[in-house]
Amino acid sequence: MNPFVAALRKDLLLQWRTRSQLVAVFVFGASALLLFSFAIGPNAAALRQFAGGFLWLALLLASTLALADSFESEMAQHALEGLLLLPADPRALYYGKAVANLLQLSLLGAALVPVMVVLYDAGTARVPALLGIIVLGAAGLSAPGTLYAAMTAQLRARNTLLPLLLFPLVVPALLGAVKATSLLILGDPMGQLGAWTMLLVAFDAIYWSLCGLVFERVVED
Amino acid sequence: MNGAPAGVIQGGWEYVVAAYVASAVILLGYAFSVFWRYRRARSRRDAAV
Amino acid sequence: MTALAVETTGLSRRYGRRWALSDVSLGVAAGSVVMLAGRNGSGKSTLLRVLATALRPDHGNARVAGHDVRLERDLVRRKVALLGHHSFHYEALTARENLGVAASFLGRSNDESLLARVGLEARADDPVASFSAGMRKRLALARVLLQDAEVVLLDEPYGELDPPGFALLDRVISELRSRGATVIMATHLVERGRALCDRALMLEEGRLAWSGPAALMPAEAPGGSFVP
Amino acid sequence: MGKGVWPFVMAGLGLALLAWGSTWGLAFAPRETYMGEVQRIMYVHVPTAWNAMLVLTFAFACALVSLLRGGWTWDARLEAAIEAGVVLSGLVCIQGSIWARPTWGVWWDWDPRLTTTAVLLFAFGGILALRQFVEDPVKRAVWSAVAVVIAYVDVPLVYFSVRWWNSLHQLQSTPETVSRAFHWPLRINAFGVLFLLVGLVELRARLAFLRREAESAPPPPGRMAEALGGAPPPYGGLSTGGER
Repeated sequence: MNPFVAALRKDLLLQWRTRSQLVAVFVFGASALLLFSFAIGPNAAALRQFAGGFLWLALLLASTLALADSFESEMAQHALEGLLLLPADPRALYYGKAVANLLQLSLLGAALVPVMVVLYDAGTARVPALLGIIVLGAAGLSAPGTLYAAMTAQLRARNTLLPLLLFPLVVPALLGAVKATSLLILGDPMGQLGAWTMLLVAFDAIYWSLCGLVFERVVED
Repeated sequence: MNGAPAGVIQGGWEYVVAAYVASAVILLGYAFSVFWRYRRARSRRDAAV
Repeated sequence: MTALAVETTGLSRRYGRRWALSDVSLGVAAGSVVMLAGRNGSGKSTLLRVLATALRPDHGNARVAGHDVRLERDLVRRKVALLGHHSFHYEALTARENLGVAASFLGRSNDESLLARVGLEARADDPVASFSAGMRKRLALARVLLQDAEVVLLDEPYGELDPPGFALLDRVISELRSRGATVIMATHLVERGRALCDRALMLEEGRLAWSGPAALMPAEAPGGSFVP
Repeated sequence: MGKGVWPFVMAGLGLALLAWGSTWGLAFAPRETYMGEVQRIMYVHVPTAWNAMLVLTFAFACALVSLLRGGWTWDARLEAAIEAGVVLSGLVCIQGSIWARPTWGVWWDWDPRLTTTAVLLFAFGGILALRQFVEDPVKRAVWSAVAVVIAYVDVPLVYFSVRWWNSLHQLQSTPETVSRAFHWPLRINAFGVLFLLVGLVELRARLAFLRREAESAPPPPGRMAEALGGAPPPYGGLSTGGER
């Protein structure tokens, strides 16, 4: 079997088995959205204006939990090390995990959209475009996030260090995703959606290739 | 006003002083911290040898 | 001809400021079964993990199955199997799935008979999280057998096993021997080691303290209890 | 000594240049027509910003060499460059917000250059924290080098994303220094910060190297070898089951 397919199958199986954790992470994201709405108060226009930003903040916070979880099972009995010793190609292991995390975060993002629509009155007619932006943004979180989670999972201070390293790095992806989402919700009179999508695509292309290249150095002793 | 053209910033010396003091404190503080740590590591190494 | 399956020169490894392994030079003939003795913390696990390429050596080098552990890591890995303190399993997956994951990376079909061999067929579809320590050890053993390696490194394989497990492991080791595999086994069971193994190595504070025929192995290292 | 003192000389020279350039900028340079006195902040702000970017670029170079070639020298330089980069970009942010207050009436204007510096401050501060938590020196070197490469590649993306993002609200141009009279204090201070930086980074790298030396010293002679009176240990180089 192609090692990438083997890795992806393994990670999807793991995520399916731990799906209750994903539900918990979703509840975390949804409650973050609820709490953010209190920061604005019952002002329909303001709520709509900030909906995109809060959606991505909720997803970002939830993603650190999901990313850390995805390496919990690898570290408990040193399963990742066991695979490397077989030997399994570390690049295949990285891309398998990153794609599985991308799917999980996309799912999480898509599930948070209805919560956002209800709480912030922020619907959009362009649902496929919104889902596309969510996938691109989730890809931007999952590529460096998977790498850094592999690093911090080996440390004592993992819960602090993962967001510390990840948050500044994903600023461009976050800006792109927030802007694109807001344009979809509020309308795009100046046709800027394309530029922000391109920024997301560029960020994803750079980090999906770079992180795969260096993953081996991070997981080998 | 003293007849200066609109949009010109008047005064502001307190900000200038603040910026220079902050720069001096941080640069000198960092310089001393590096000197001090280097000296200590050197003397510790010399003591060990 | 006595080819060496494992050969180390000046092998050293540190954890922080402590040397877990210092300047270990040894050779193990291909096809031999070797006992690795020594107290807790004497460096047995570290040595096995370095030989399995799970840890890099800080000084010195080792060749395993003819390949350099630093420079030809993947070639070493194809020929070595490690039964370590960590069982390398995913807690959330079943025994069968765990073996299947390993098989898929090895490019082999999942050998279902292995689970029966280690006595886990009745619990094959239970998640490993529900397994006892002894059952985990059996599953780890099945994984080692799946790898079908030339050099098999066993780190306290008898730990946590029940008497039938002991018998199973004895059988497995003699089968590995008849297959021509090299086995290095770290264990505290001196009598069993003397009976099963050809040679013995003893580590003391990360250094090689004694080596010779397993039957003649002393219970303590020669300088065993010296205190300066 | 000889070879060992140049960083001290360099740092001292840098401080002297900074004193000279700042005195010029504060007391003798003409007042800028529109910015007024506040423009004098530029004489220290711009050189700091240039050098912050320079030292982070140096960190990126060290990270690449450290990853490709290994060796403690480059890891020591990497550690020095990250720390100096964090200090300088922190200073840039402080100066920037002091500048923003009288100029735009707010402590923080989302100027792309300043915001990029702030993002870098957090990114490299995180890497500095990462180094504190990794005990194995080899892992520490590799991981922080990887993190530096990844963070540095982000710089143009952050810059352009903030620029596009900000351009919707307002187009704020940072005033350029025009006349020649403004150039000299700027240049002198730029070299002042540069010299100080070179001296400090070299000292900090030596400090890191001293620590690494303590961490990766060879093992002390074993107790057993001492117990045997320093004679060649009888157990050394033994073969088991094979002839060598």
